[in-house]
Amino acid sequence: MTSPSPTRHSWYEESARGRLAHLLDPGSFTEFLGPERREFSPHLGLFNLPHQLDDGIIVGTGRLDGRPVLVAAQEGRFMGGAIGEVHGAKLTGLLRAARQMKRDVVILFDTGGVRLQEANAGELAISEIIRATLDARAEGVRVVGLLGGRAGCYGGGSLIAGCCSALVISEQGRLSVSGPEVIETNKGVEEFDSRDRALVWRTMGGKHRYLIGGVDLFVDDDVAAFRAGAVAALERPATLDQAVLTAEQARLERRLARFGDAADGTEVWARLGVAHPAGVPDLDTSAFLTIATRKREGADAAR
Amino acid sequence: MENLRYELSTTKPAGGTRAVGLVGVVASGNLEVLLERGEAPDRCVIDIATPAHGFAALWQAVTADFAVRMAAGGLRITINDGGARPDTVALRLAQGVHLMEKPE
Amino acid sequence: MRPANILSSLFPAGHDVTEAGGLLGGSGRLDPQTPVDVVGISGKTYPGVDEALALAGRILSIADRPDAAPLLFLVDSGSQRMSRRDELMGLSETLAHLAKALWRAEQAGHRTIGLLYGGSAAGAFIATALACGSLVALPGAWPEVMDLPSMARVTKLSLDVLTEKAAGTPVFAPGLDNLFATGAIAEIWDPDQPLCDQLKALLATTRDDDGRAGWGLERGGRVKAAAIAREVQRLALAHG
Amino acid sequence: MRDWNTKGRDRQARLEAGLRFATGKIVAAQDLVAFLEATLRPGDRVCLEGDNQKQADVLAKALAKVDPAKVNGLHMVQSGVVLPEHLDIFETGIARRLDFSYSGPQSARIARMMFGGQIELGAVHTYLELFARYFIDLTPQVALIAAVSADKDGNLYTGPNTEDTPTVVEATSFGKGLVIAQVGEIVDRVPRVDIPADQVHFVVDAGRPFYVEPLFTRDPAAITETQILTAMLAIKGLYAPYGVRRLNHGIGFNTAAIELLLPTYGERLGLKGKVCTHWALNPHPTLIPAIESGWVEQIHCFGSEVGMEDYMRARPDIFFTGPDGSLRSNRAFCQTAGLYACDMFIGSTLQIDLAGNSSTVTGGRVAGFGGAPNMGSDARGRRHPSAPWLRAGQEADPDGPPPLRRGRKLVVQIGETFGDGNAPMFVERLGALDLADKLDLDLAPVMVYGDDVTHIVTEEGIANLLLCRDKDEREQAIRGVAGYTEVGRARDRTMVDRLRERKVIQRPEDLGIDPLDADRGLLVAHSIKDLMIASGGLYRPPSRFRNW
Repeated sequence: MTSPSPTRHSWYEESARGRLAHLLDPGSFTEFLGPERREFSPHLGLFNLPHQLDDGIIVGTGRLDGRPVLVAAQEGRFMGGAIGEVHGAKLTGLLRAARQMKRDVVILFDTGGVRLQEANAGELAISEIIRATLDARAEGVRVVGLLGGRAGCYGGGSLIAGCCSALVISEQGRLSVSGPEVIETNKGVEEFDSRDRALVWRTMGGKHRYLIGGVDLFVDDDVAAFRAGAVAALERPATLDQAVLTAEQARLERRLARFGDAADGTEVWARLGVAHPAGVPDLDTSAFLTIATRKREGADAAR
Repeated sequence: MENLRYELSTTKPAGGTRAVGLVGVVASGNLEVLLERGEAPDRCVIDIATPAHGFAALWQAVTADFAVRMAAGGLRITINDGGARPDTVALRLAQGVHLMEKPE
Repeated sequence: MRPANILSSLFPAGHDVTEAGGLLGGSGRLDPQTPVDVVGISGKTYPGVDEALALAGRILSIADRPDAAPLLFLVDSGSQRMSRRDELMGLSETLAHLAKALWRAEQAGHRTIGLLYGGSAAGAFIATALACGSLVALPGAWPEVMDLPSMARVTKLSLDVLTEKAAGTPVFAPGLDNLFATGAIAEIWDPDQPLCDQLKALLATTRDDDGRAGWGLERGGRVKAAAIAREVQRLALAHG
Repeated sequence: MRDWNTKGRDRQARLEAGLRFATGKIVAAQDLVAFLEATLRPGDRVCLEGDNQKQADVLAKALAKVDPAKVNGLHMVQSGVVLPEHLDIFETGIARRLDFSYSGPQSARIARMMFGGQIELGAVHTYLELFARYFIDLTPQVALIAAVSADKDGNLYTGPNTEDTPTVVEATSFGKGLVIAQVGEIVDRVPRVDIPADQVHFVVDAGRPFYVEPLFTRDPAAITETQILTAMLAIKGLYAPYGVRRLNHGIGFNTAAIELLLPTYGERLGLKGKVCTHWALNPHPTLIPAIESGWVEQIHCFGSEVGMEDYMRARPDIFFTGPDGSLRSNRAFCQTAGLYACDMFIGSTLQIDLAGNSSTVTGGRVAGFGGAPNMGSDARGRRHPSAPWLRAGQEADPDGPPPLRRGRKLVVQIGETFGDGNAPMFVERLGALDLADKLDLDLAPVMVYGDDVTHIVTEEGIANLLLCRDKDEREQAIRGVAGYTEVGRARDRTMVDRLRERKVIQRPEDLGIDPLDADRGLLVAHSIKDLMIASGGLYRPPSRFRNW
């Protein structure tokens, strides 16, 4: 089949299974509790909603550039990738195994956060995932998050991402606690016009997150680029100790002091010294990286 | 949710050796199709869970055509429907059979 | 219970906890030999980047201290602050940082005890009360992921239908009993007994690995999570 | 003695009444309501410029505020009923009768108001038909129009969205009516004179651009595999064999998919330069990749599209641009071009019946027609030959004497058998008939008549109605591509098989197309951003379509 742009294969558009297939070394993937095990959510029937056999997350093991890793991929199209009891428990179990095995983990985020139909179970699952992530990191395990899915990475999902040892994002990736519609619903359209897509991306999109040091690597919306990004992120340190957290505290305080009164992403970028901040969203990846690598706030190892 | 089951006579046995295959996702207008083996080679069983009630005649028509047209013998198929149109159902079923024919 | 009453019941030997900008800070003594650090969020405050960083800063300096004084986190918050500025500044990072600070304190030998005495919701709940090593609550506490009217909007179900469904399962509806049943909360304390005794009793227990899914199973509010997590863990270890 | 200039004197009286609010021709925005009350008379026939895209929104708002005791019972003649104010005036009694073409965004409310008797309906027209009536029996006494800018004399610049303005002004001004224009700004010299000052009587400085809606932007991200399959069928089963070079596309996702498949699938079939070279088409962003890869020679536009202005300015060989560099659109000319000079119309619809009649009227919605019926009809006045036209004529009448045989325009309806909300595209009875019953209309609002339709394309295949020899064959040909709809399931399988042998029906496999190849990987662009990149950054999509 002819591919129009043979060099690019969109990560954003791929399914969770498709992303894993392109991320890992060919043939290396083994799924745990796959769809044939039928461990789906017991709570959706109450709402006359269909379940998905893997509950919207695929967990397993494989190799990435020869290196064994545990992987989890959320399917953003099933209930917006929302985290429920089973979905969450699969990720928790994987992270606990990672701690015991001292095996690095790659999480392919694509989630709107807690699944409302099982909100309490989902909320608690996120807390358990966070604890399991941190416990694993304490053992030197790297937990790498990839952010470029359709549903973005919102709500509790964004807090899990915030506990990863390294994050890789594409321009399409969005990382934020409250989504645009949630802010608009609660605080009004004056606070946030969720239909203004450019505003959404200036506030929580991949380029902004990379520029302020909220993530470590910025890649093209391309499966091969995410693979390369994940390999690079796995080279970053896993350390999570007092020094790292003290450095993160200083880093975040510096961010607030430097940009805390900025009204818009473009103002933040201007303060970073970006010459034409309004033009940043239209830059292609290489042009953006040329500017961003010189001007951005780095996260260093303070994560 | 409405649960439907069709036990169909087939014309051709499914190809390939893959034990399990999955195509599609449960999303609006979409569906997931899980294919497993284990039925007699001249038979295909399809279990459907759908939130849209009252479309049994459509499912019957789509699955009957599928059993006639595709090499589906021996397959046990589970469908979780997100309100897909019949053409999408037919497409996913065809993709599923195709996937089962491919090496793992 | 109000914070002043809670603090006096917790610390008959006195405390110097003060409130500023919706945040609590200070310390108290369970008895002359047992100092306890106190942080907190009060008055239904919605924590944004500023509050989260201020709390994390205090907690990290406690964690850095060589002693093993417990850390009590009093919680009566809203959900995370929903604003353009907070998200622009990276609220997800700051809330995660707060959760990490609490985890770090626990790891450094300071038991972290969340005491939920009021509200808490959504991301704020995850980064505060739920991020403590142990979480207890007082009757009247009202944790929620999302309130039922908002949930009705999102799920497009009427409030009546939702309320009826909520009666049948603790898995989605707000409230202390529901969160307790899912395993979020270790104990619900008795406000009529001295809180200092109840805290001492809690501190006397040892805390090991995260056992919340087990409580969810015992209490019937979250019956699949423990087994699923265990099975994935088993399969991963078996695969090697 | 008969007075031969009553109309001129009537206009003079209105001019004088209006001049009390004007400095030269310029009326201040704050005086607009009083000005309209002075220049309008009860029962006037008024054209309030509501086009497919641009809207005289400031004038519409002011008209809705006039005192119904002073101005009432107006007869509105306008192609687009788009803004809420367009209907508000019927609620207050300012207007009573309506002749229009298109009402997409207001389709539900307009239906309710028709049922409720608040709107006295003249007719739902096609664009050309309504424009024609402006010159015969629906000439406006007052036209309220929109332009980008004016000079002090009243010369107007309409910019890329010229659309209906020249037609409305021509009919009104030379028909002795009064022309009132809202403009975004008053300038010393307009970039281009689209409407000469002597046809414009008053100008209102709105202080901001008129409202314009991006109607033709289809996000490639939303295109489905089934739509791609229908597009593959159309390209390989129709564009290739007929060699369609001159055509018009509707605005649906199926045709957007065709546009995005030209540089990939079309290229692979060796069709570049052989099809899709000359267009009557709105500036579809999804056509950018085909333009950039050299498929397209020329496009004439009905209107413009938000965000496409700079791109069109930079491609003067392709688009009709003026001395100022910006696009000149003109709906009347482009509709005429689409009717007479195109060999194919292909577009989507909501309902098709067993005779091939199609309609967009469904349960309580009256969306009107827009341009589809003009494009989607055989031009009986056409006399110039072309290969696709002659071939279609030959298929329809194989035994007729070639020099006397009319050709046929290819009128293609394309869509999935089930549409939005899983509503079947094929029906036994059109919703338009229920509407006609309910409103006691003499004529049901049929968008494309069955006898004009030559082909129907669905994911199940192509039905060539030109090859049907009687009513039964036609019905079975339609049932034969109607998939799992009730209409499709009620097919006569034996007859459908026979039609397939005669290639009246062609399945994907008959055309060598494997439905499993209908993959999004075939699309040359997957997102709006891809389109922006393909345009070299010249296409600037509105914020709501961005995901960056």
